[in-house]
Amino acid sequence: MHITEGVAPASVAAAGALLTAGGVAMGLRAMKDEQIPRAALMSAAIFAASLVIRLPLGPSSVHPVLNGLAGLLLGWAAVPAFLVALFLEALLFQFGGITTLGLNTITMAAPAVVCYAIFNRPLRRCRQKNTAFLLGMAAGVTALLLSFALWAAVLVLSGKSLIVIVKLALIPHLAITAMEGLFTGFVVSFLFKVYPGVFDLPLTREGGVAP
Amino acid sequence: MSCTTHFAGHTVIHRLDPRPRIVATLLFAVFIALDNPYPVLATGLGVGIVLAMLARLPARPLARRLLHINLFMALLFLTLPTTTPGEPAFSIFSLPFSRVGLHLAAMITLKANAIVLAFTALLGTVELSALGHALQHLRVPDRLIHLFLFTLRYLDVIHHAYEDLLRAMKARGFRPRMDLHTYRSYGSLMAMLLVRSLERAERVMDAMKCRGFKGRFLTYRPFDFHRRDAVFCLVATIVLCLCASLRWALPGGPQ
Amino acid sequence: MSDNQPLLRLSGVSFRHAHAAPILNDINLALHPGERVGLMGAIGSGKTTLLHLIVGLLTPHSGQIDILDKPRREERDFWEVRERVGLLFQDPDDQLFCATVQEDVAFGPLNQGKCREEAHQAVHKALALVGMDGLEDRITHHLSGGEKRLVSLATLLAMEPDVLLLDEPENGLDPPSYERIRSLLLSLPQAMIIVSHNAAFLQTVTTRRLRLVEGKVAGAEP
Amino acid sequence: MSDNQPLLRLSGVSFRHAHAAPILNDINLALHPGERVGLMGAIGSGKTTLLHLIVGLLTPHSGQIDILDKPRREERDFWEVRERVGLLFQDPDDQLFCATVQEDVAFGPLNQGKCREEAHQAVHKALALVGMDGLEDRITHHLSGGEKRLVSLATLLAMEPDVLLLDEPENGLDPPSYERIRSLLLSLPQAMIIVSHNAAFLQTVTTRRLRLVEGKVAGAEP
Repeated sequence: MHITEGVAPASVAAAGALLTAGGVAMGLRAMKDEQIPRAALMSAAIFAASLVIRLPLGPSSVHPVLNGLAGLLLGWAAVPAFLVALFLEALLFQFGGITTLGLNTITMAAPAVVCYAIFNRPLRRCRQKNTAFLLGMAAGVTALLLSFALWAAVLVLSGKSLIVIVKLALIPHLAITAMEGLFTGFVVSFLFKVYPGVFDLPLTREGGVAP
Repeated sequence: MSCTTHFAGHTVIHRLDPRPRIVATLLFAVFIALDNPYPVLATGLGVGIVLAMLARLPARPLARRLLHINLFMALLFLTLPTTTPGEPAFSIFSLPFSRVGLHLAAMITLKANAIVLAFTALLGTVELSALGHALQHLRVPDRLIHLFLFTLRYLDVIHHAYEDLLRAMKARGFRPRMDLHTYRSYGSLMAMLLVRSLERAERVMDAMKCRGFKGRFLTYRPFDFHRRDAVFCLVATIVLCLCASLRWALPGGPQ
Repeated sequence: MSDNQPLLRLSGVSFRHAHAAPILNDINLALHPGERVGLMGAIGSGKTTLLHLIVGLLTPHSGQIDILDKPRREERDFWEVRERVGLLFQDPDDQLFCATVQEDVAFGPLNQGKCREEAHQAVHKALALVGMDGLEDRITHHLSGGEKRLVSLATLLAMEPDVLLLDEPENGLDPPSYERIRSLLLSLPQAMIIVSHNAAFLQTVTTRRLRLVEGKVAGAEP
Repeated sequence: MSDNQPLLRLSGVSFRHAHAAPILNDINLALHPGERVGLMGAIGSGKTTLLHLIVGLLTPHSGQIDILDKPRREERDFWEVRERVGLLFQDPDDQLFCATVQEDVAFGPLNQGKCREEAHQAVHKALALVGMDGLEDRITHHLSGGEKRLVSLATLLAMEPDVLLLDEPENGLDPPSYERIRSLLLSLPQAMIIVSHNAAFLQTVTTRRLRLVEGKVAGAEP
């Protein structure tokens, strides 16, 4: 679901870069120096998982995207975290690209921040394991649907005829979204049981309370 | 095994200061991504190929990267000409392929390959932490750099932890299937590694405190700017200027 | 050696990592029912590698591995092996990855295709065997070092294996946990290969002892 | 005990995690210049906790900690302590958090307020001490286990501490690296507390040995 090098015209790519710069500034402001190791280790775990884990889906398998989870755990810091992860992906595997780095960051990180805004607070208030699972699932599904919408918007803005690519990707993407929801649900309900304080961490950033 | 290795080597490109390489790559990529007539794109592709040869990029990994990009491009060549309305260039099985669609697909393909080649040759050859520090010298915010360096430092550590746990799961008879048990197990694996990452983050923070960290990150790596770097800057400027003048001089370019 | 069929036999097995010196060089080894074989050797001598070869997590460079009367070569051959040969990892944190003890011990039986009810019974039985019954709902991650070791062992026993491969099962345990593991191992009917640095421990627990030196099995010790 | 002032002294120190049984209970301990004290005990007996209390990463529940002739209570008190007491962590991957050896070893000196030139010299000197000079530009995560341990030690030595606290410095090393660490520790002038499971190692390296049992220092061993 990356936007490949060369697809986006300069104006669209520039808009993406500007939006990303704003989001990154927000993310960096919400983070203190001593929170950097924690943000980096969490995003490294998420990034590594998205490379290593292959969820079986029909005859094939797919990697989880995990931007809903990243939003729940990192809040605004998800934006710089995704910028770093996507830059590394472009360098190491040529997924995405350098001119589309801003667009790809927005596509992944904006839904993460939205998930944080919607689901983090209910998750911290929730007392039931099954509710935690459902909230996690909702976050996973919401993030992937939003990402798809943004990705489609970028392609259509880049050239009206690219809508055919969007149409081709729609059905597989819905299947991936369902799986991502289940997977995120399981991860969140595990964390809820074992380490419930983990969902408070993005908040300590903004409040400036010591970790 | 490491998942964070760059294209190491000892070529002329590898020896250049990473800072001008970053600037040149960015300018080149942005320029190529603009609307350009074919001769400019062809020149750009040529520049990319020359850089890849100078950097002696290993054939197999480079081919894999280009294949990855060009599979998508092949999809564009199949879909765009058949769905974009316009004067047909030719038709296969009475399915018309429009000239406009072909033009669009060809433009994107040329742009992508030119940028990927230059990007891989100039930046894919920099050791990744050096790249981070070079970006720091280029005024990228310190916190973003430290986030990058920490992520890089622990990516392999976490990757190994994943592999160890996956191996232990396999040893207990785990075979991935499309069922809830599989998803739940992978979910546990992911969550367990998040918990362990958080605990490691605390220990890393402790280690930093023990070495006098008081809230401000101080790291530093110097770079040397040699005469060969000045030559590189000069050549890069000339190439970019030539491409730019070609773009504005040719019919079809912006007036 | 007894004349009954060995549970597992390694014949001329060698292993090396890519572009490195061989770690194991022409290993011959057989494990018979009822045997508890101790395996010693310096760090890096290939003890863990040997255990991983037996369950097919690594593939030998040459030689043959026969387990339960069949040669085992490919990944598929080892699917059956892994259900009947349990491997205890050195670090319980590598073995335990579920939220609760219950889920972790049930993981193996569920992989074996057991239904929830059967798995539940297997969990109960295995935890009772290691003396940890009643702790089903504890968070695995919060257990002490000794408890984690016992739960790891329970995750294997729940699969009702014929053979146990134990990688330093006594390492770092406090005296009560050490004693508990020791008497537990003596009471289990499975054939075992036990890797350890602790000669005194192996002396009391195993029926014979071997030492890995420079990639070879260097003769039995008393 | 000698009559000169101890470098550090713990008097009646107790520690427990919230809502848990005490890990350390009324600990009394002093370290004098030139001493190398070995500290043994099972997993979870509080050895690491003790080291973390000394550098102020944990705060004791009761009791007093005097280091370098001053009582130390608050975070700020420990800033000076951490510049003069170096703690080697169990896992070098926790300690080495920078990309290259050079940056990692320079991190401490830079925090001590040294300029780049001075820090550079400190790095050079520390790496030479552990026999790793010339490896300044190596990528940290490409180092072997033994090299990581040596570089970790160099990160401490670069700060020129008076005391070293070493948490299992020999654990998991292959025989050559083990020997290297052993002779290095014998050659260093600093007073040390060395935590280990390895009695033989402590026997050859330390001047006296203590054992933590049930939260108490259970008398010196020979």
